[in-house]
Amino acid sequence: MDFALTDDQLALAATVREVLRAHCPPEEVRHGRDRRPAWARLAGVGLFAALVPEEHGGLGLRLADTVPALEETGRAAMPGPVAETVAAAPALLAGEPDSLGGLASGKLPVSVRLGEQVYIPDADLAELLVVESGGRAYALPAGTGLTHQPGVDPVRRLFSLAPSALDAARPLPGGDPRLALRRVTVATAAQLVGAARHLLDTTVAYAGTRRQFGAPIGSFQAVKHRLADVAIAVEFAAPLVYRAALSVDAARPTADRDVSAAKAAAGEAAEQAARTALQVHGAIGYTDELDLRLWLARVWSLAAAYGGTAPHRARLRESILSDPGRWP
Amino acid sequence: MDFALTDDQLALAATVREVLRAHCPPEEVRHGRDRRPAWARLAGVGLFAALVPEEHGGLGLRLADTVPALEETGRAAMPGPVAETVAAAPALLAGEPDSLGGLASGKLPVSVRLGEQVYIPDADLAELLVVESGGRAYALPAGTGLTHQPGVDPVRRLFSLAPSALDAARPLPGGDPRLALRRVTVATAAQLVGAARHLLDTTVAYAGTRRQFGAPIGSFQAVKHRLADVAIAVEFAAPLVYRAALSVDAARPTADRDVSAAKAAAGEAAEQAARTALQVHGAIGYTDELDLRLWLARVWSLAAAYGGTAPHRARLRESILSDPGRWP
Amino acid sequence: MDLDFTPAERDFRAEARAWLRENVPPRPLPSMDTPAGFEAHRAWERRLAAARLSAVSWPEEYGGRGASLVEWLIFEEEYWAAGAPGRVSQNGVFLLAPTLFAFGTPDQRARLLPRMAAADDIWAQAWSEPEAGSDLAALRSRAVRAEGGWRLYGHKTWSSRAAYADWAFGLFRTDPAAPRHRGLTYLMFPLTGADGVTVRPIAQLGGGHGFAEILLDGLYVPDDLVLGAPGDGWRIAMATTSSERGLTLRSPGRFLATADRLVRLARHTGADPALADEVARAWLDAEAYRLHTFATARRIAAGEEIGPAASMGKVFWSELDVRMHRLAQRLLGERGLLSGAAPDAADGGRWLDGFLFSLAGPIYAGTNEIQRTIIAERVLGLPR
Amino acid sequence: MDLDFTPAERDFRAEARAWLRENVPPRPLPSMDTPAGFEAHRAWERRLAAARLSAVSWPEEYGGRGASLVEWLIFEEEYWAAGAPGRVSQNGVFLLAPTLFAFGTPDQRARLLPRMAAADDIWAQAWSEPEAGSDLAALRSRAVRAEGGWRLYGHKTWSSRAAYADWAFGLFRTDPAAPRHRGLTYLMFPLTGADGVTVRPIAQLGGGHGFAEILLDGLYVPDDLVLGAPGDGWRIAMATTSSERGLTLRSPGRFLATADRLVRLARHTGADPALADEVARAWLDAEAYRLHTFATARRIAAGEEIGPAASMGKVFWSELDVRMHRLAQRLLGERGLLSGAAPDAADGGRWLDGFLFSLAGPIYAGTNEIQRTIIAERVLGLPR
Repeated sequence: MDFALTDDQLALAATVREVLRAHCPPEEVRHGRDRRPAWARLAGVGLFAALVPEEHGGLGLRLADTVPALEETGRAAMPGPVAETVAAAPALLAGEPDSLGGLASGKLPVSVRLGEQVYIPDADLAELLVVESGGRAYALPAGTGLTHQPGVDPVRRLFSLAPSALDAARPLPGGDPRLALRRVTVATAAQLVGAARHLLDTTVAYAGTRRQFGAPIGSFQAVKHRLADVAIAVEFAAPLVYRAALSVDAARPTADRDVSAAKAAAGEAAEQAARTALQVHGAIGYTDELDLRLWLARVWSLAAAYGGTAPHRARLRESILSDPGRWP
Repeated sequence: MDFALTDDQLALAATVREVLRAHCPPEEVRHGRDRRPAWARLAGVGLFAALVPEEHGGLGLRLADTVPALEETGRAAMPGPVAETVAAAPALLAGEPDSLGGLASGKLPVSVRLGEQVYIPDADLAELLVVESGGRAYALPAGTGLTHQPGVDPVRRLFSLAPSALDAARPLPGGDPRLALRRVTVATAAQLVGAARHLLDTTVAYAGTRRQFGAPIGSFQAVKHRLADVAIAVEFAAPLVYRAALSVDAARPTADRDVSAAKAAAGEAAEQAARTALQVHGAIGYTDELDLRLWLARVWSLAAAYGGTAPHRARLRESILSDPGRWP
Repeated sequence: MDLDFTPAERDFRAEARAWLRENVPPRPLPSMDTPAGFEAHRAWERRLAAARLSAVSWPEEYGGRGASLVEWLIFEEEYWAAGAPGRVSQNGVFLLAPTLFAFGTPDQRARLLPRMAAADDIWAQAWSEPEAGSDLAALRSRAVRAEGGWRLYGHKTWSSRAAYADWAFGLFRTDPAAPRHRGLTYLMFPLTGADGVTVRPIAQLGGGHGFAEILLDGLYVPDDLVLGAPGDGWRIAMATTSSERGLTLRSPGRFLATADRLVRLARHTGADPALADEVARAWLDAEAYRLHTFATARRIAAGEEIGPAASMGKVFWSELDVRMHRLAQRLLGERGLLSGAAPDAADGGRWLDGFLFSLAGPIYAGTNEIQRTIIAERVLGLPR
Repeated sequence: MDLDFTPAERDFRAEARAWLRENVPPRPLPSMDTPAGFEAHRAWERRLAAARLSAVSWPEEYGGRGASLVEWLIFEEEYWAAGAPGRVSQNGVFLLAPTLFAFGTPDQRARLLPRMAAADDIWAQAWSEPEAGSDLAALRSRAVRAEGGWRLYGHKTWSSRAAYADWAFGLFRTDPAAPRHRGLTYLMFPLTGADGVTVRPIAQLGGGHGFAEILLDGLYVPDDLVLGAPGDGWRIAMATTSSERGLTLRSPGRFLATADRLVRLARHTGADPALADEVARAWLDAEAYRLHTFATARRIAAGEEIGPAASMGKVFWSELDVRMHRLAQRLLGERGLLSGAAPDAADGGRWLDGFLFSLAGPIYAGTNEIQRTIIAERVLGLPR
């Protein structure tokens, strides 16, 4: 048993991180002249090709291989339907060789509506929408029947879809919406872990310099202990996310449970990081003066996506109390 | 609306506190040569007569009038079936003039088994047991059919009762087991508040003198904030207990809900006080060297009595979600 | 001791309830942190004032109706239960006014309070500075002596309501040689129509401008806008901030109303039992806060000082408010994150606005970390 | 990277499971904090040792079987899942032994380790003193130079297992002039059969004597019982306490077994959904701790130092353990507070014993307050 990241996984993540640091800095997320910053460059390093089979121009990797890289996209609060395109789309478009090629090249950003999901995120930044209906996947050209539903996150926008839009939808016979939902949920959990890490780092840095009562606020025990608790929450959420990816890849019987565990734990850790970040920053954390609010909004947005903490916890409760089988 | 304690209530409490300070110090609770210390003296100041009607030699007070005094019995971790004798017995023995006289004089310590209660507390220190069966009250002489069930609290002992013991029981036609259960539950909640106050005071005192790393541990922010949280929890549990007493006295429609709120809130505040007390004291809190463990055990014991936090919370949930009527 | 309100109190409740039922706008007003919303809220305050309901606890001569503390709590319960708008006049009515009653001159009260009650003047607070958030003693803004008054210099920030308000109040250093807590003076000053003052709204999470920066560059303020004696500002401000933490700012009514809305939401959405448990707990906590506040009101009426114990209330209500709004988010899922502008918004976006607003509760008026330290040192007596 | 264990690891698990199934006593042993229970636990350790299972990760020459860290974790999972007795040898095997491997002489290892593995010597730790709980640098006990060794003087307390153990280890001040952290020497000493040492058991909550005081009044200890160099004790002890916080003491197996028992209890008692939610969460936290530990084991095997990050594990497992036992109390109601001596006791009183034991977790091996400060300063880099 060997539960640790491989050099390849870490190398992909490091590359993604470098690209994002250079091409998706907070100013870019915030002002967004290019509303999909760094997209093409990440295609260049293979992020969008990761889960596409090799015969269709992809890398043929597993979801678990992309978890550290997805964390980085969360750390950068990268705009656009990243989790959807990297994790969900290859399973939905499995029967569409042309689309798979587009995916792998980064030219086909995809967003989705799967399972009990109501709103489509980043539909404005996608070229193709895939919608589940009655257990099957359907493709829709982007832009038809969408209504923007403005909310807390100004970057990751949500859209509702008119029921009539489905009339023009094209069935995707090779698509597997169930696998896609599992994968995109894990990918979102990984982004939450990344966003939480960013919030922790930023808040630690701020607490080290901001002075009140004659000392940096980070020297006060109350601030220290609260940040330590965030570090602990993130530290013990991350392995659940990684484990969920392995379970989904291996189609283990516990996969759904493990996905719910990952999403709930990552969402809670990230919400704790957000709450603490705002409390430590004080009033300035609310304002346009800092970028903090972009990450706060992203955390709230992702924590509610693909099932918020409450429904995942309810599922976990049922699953564990009826059959607490350990893995492996 | 005038939601504050009267001078009479405070005077009774102050008298009870003085008696307990003089005649029921921790050494007495601990070593217990007299296993019911201060009992006769508290009878002298009218504690056991409080809820007995005036025509039977009592004071004819309401439960709410005794709440501050009952808090004091909790603060002192006073041994014996105090809540049972003060609060439950007058309602159970309402049809027994002789017994009421005995109650008022303090010569008839009573313990009870009501509602879903399984064990009889302090049966060894009672002269009479009253047991509910099929909604009716029955009297039993103390000592028959009892089995000691040793547990965490060495002073407040629990006993099970052999079913056959009920054969010799005498019905109490004028008894009201439902009112008795409401009252004894509120009385227990009041004792929990008192025990929590004692734990807070003791721990504050210890933290002010115990030194580590060159300073009193009470000067560290982590210790300060934790104790502040205990103070807050107790401060906001106490009014719920008082309100429950008023509701029971007035037989308000919300009485059951208010009783559950009082018991759950007082139990949680006291458990938080206990946990914090032990953490701040460190290993010494565990040991015979201090009296702390008597209060810890009492808090755990009372928090589980007459319905622990979980069943009361479940009742509250149902009651509030089905009809959140405010009072008054 | 009684469970019931007096007949007079019941009558007052009935009157308030009836008036609010008739007058509360059927749809929420636009946010008071926008220019149009600010004026809509001012118009609402004027309507309240016309019914002598804008400052019920003030003496009649200043526009109030001399209500008792308990009556004021009753009014607040009815006000929030009716879904009435947030109080744009809050900084003036609940923060400055108690200080004017305690430290102002008869002339100041006569000039300032009626206009405040009538919403002719809306006040902003100007406590914080960039280098002095919770640490008020680190203030740097100065008031320099001038003919018959003072000239103000410096930079205030996080001034709530300042983006659109008429007046502000705050502390200024008048004796640079005095130690941190000394040499501060409590001054009131205009935000509009004068030279030497610039207001810059601060854009915030969720949109709107609930805060502003105030840049002062020689604004002239006559002596009759000094509150109390020059150099005595710290003591006076502490009295204000303790009323801010205490009873006046955060009456239970608002939290009771939120708790009731939360229970309705939970019933409506068919809450998961684990969430329902937390909802019930929050509802009861609002109830506990209410009972505690009534007891406190009684003690204040009997002449007791509440003092640092008020910090317990601040921590309790502010964390309860966050908890209730977080529960609403959990009950609502993604819909709970939609703003009022979204067609699908839950309750017109109020749950989201309330969530964002609640997060400020543990920060302002002395962070909850500071409150816990106050409780530990000044209520419990732990060593500094 | 793989979800599966290697065939060798699976074989080892199967062997351990089979042996435990055959050998674990069907009823719980009496408490190791009583004289009879202590000897019953020693007898159990001897049985483990005979199967070379008392210290699986040690080299074979000392009584182990050279198991990898992952195999050790597997053994621990099986051990606790089988309901096997608590390890009375824990202070020696998991605290002293790693220090002996790192700092001991070959002679010390050869003399001490095999007897430790065989449970011929059972060790107590002697870290704390009345004035030095978490603050080890405040130690006052002294070791005074004598012919070929040292004489020990002072008062140790909270020595776990010392009531009945054979040996103890701790720090003694050998250079009174040196500053707090310097001048301390790591010494091992006998608790029985020698002059100048008195052991006084400490009665504790729940009965039994898990701790003792050790009074030292001139006990002679030869030089070959000094671990490392004289004066180097602080550094050596820190290495031990970091292993105490880290992987060696708190393998996930114990928490996994508790979590599984808790889930069975919740199913059996038909848990309220709000409690069931917390039970599921605790079960998953135990799982998270397990996964995290496997990842850590892998990093240690690859030669990485874990360092202060171990403090995160300490806080996590100790609070999880309290939480799980508290949940069990809530599920059981009054029955959960009955001791093993009560006819109605739940699970022979194990839930109560475990609850009381769990409350010590956030205290010993450096309180969780200290751990959080370590995390903040040494992992996150916040200012001291």
